[in-house]
Amino acid sequence: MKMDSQPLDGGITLIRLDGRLDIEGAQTVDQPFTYATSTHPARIAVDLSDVSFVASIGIRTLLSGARGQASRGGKLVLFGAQPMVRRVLHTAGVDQLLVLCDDLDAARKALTD
Amino acid sequence: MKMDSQPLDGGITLIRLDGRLDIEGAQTVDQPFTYATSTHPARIAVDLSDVSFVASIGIRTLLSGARGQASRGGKLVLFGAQPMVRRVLHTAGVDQLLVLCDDLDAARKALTD
Amino acid sequence: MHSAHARRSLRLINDSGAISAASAWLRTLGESFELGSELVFRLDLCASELVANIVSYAFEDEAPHTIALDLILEPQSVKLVVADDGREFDPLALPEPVAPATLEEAAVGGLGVHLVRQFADQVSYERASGRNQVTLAWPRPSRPGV
Amino acid sequence: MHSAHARRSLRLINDSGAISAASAWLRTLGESFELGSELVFRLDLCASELVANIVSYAFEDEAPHTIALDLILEPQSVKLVVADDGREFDPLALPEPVAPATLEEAAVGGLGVHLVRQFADQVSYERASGRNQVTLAWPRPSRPGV
Ligand SMILES: Nc1ncnc2c1ncn2[C@@H]1O[C@H](COP(=O)(O)OP(=O)(O)O)[C@@H](O)[C@H]1O
Ligand SMILES: Nc1ncnc2c1ncn2[C@@H]1O[C@H](COP(=O)(O)OP(=O)(O)O)[C@@H](O)[C@H]1O
Repeated sequence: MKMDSQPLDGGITLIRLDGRLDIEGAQTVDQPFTYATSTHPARIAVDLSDVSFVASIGIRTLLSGARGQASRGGKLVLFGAQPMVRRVLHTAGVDQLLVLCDDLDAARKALTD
Repeated sequence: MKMDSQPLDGGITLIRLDGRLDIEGAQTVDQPFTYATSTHPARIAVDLSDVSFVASIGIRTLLSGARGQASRGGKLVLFGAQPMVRRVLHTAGVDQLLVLCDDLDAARKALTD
Repeated sequence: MHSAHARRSLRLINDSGAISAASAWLRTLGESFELGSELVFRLDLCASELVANIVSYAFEDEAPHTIALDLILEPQSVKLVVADDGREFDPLALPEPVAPATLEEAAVGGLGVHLVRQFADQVSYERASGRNQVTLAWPRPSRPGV
Repeated sequence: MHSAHARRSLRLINDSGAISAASAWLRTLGESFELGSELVFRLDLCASELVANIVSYAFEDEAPHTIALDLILEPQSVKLVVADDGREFDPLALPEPVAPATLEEAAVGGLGVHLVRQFADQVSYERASGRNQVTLAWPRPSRPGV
């Protein structure tokens, strides 16, 4: 699991996750993801297009980042999930709690609305 | 592990192996490989370029095919091994027993010499 | 190349490495038997959740226990049997999780078993001789998937 | 992203599924810790041979036994420790195999241990408390490999 983060124009932060959000991946990324999402108010778009797998432990990682950001007064949205990952997020009800966008454009819109 | 076999001009048979020659791969391919290499006299070039891993059990598969063919009066050569696979074959002394070629052209030559 | 019938088994001790190992083992088998990426995802997800739960919840003692995984391939079906000798636990008896209304309430748990029930085509549970045995089944993809 | 120090462990029961599982587990860890394809190949090969030998030769009874794998990552080194409680067997004590002169003589065995000794940078063996413990070590690739 890899993660990187970069500022985009419009005050948006792009976080890209790459790999498997399984127990190993969640352990790897938990700390940097929490740091990147929860330390200051921001508008964050999380790119899931290179995430090939997610289990409940990985959902926890995503939700806790979103919760951390919400508590700072900002917003976090997800985009680009592969079909099976999307299905897991849907089955877990994540799409009721977070905005899931198709692509970065949609994520930008959701963040600036 | 996948295997396919096709006739080339010059009376040469090309056998392509694809995957990992580990315990699972060797079990999968043992029967068809023995059949393809050991039932009738032939000149056989085995393409290893898509073999990403080989363990001792896989070497056994390769050697028993070559032995079977030799006992029929034909010949079997290997070609295209990836660097680490080549190193295993070398360490195991396979290059003392079989011709290891870089590519199909060299394999053809070795078979028609 | 593989025959239509096959059975592969793995016995793991209940420590945290078991989760990654079960997953990696199934992905490798899925590839060699060409089960296709969707079914491999489902096997991987269900095994990961079940093994994680066994490691976390099934045992009170610190002694090593065996988790047994059997992948059974038949012409029309793929089955995964996960067994352990921990406390009795029927994943089918667990109530559906209540969908959290807000982010704050979310992730209170209950997601793992829910995912297993949703991503397996059939789930059955048996308790016999002090062992839990969960059997998951899917139709076998008729041709190599992507 | 991963810290320079890490330890991952896996406990397998000695049946034939253990070989593929050990291999798949190491490849997955190799990828997440970005150990590079060459070192992953070496880990995979050595573990496959050692676990296959333990499954084949270490035990006379039919009872289940545990094979322990520990992958230990340090800033400068990668170690793999393989342990079992089977009969005493020191792979370092085995004579080098005699290179077969002809195809007919080939494959009489002795290849597995030879490959382990050649593809590990360092090999050490210890017998303690009724357990075999083989430790393999390599330098840690300084930057992500391919
Ligand atoms: N194998 C098991 N043995 C005993 N209890 C279990 C087992 N698996 C799950 N449980 C119980 O079911 C609950 C729900 O599990 P799960 O859906 O995986 O969510 P979570 O692990 O997040 O709580 C667990 O909290 C635990 O109490
Ligand atoms: N873990 C072990 N316990 C007992 N004997 C072993 C063990 N590993 C290897 N051996 C012995 O060493 C021999 C050489 O092993 P190996 O080099 O793997 O080649 P092969 O398995 O083809 O014989 C084996 O035939 C066996 O007699």
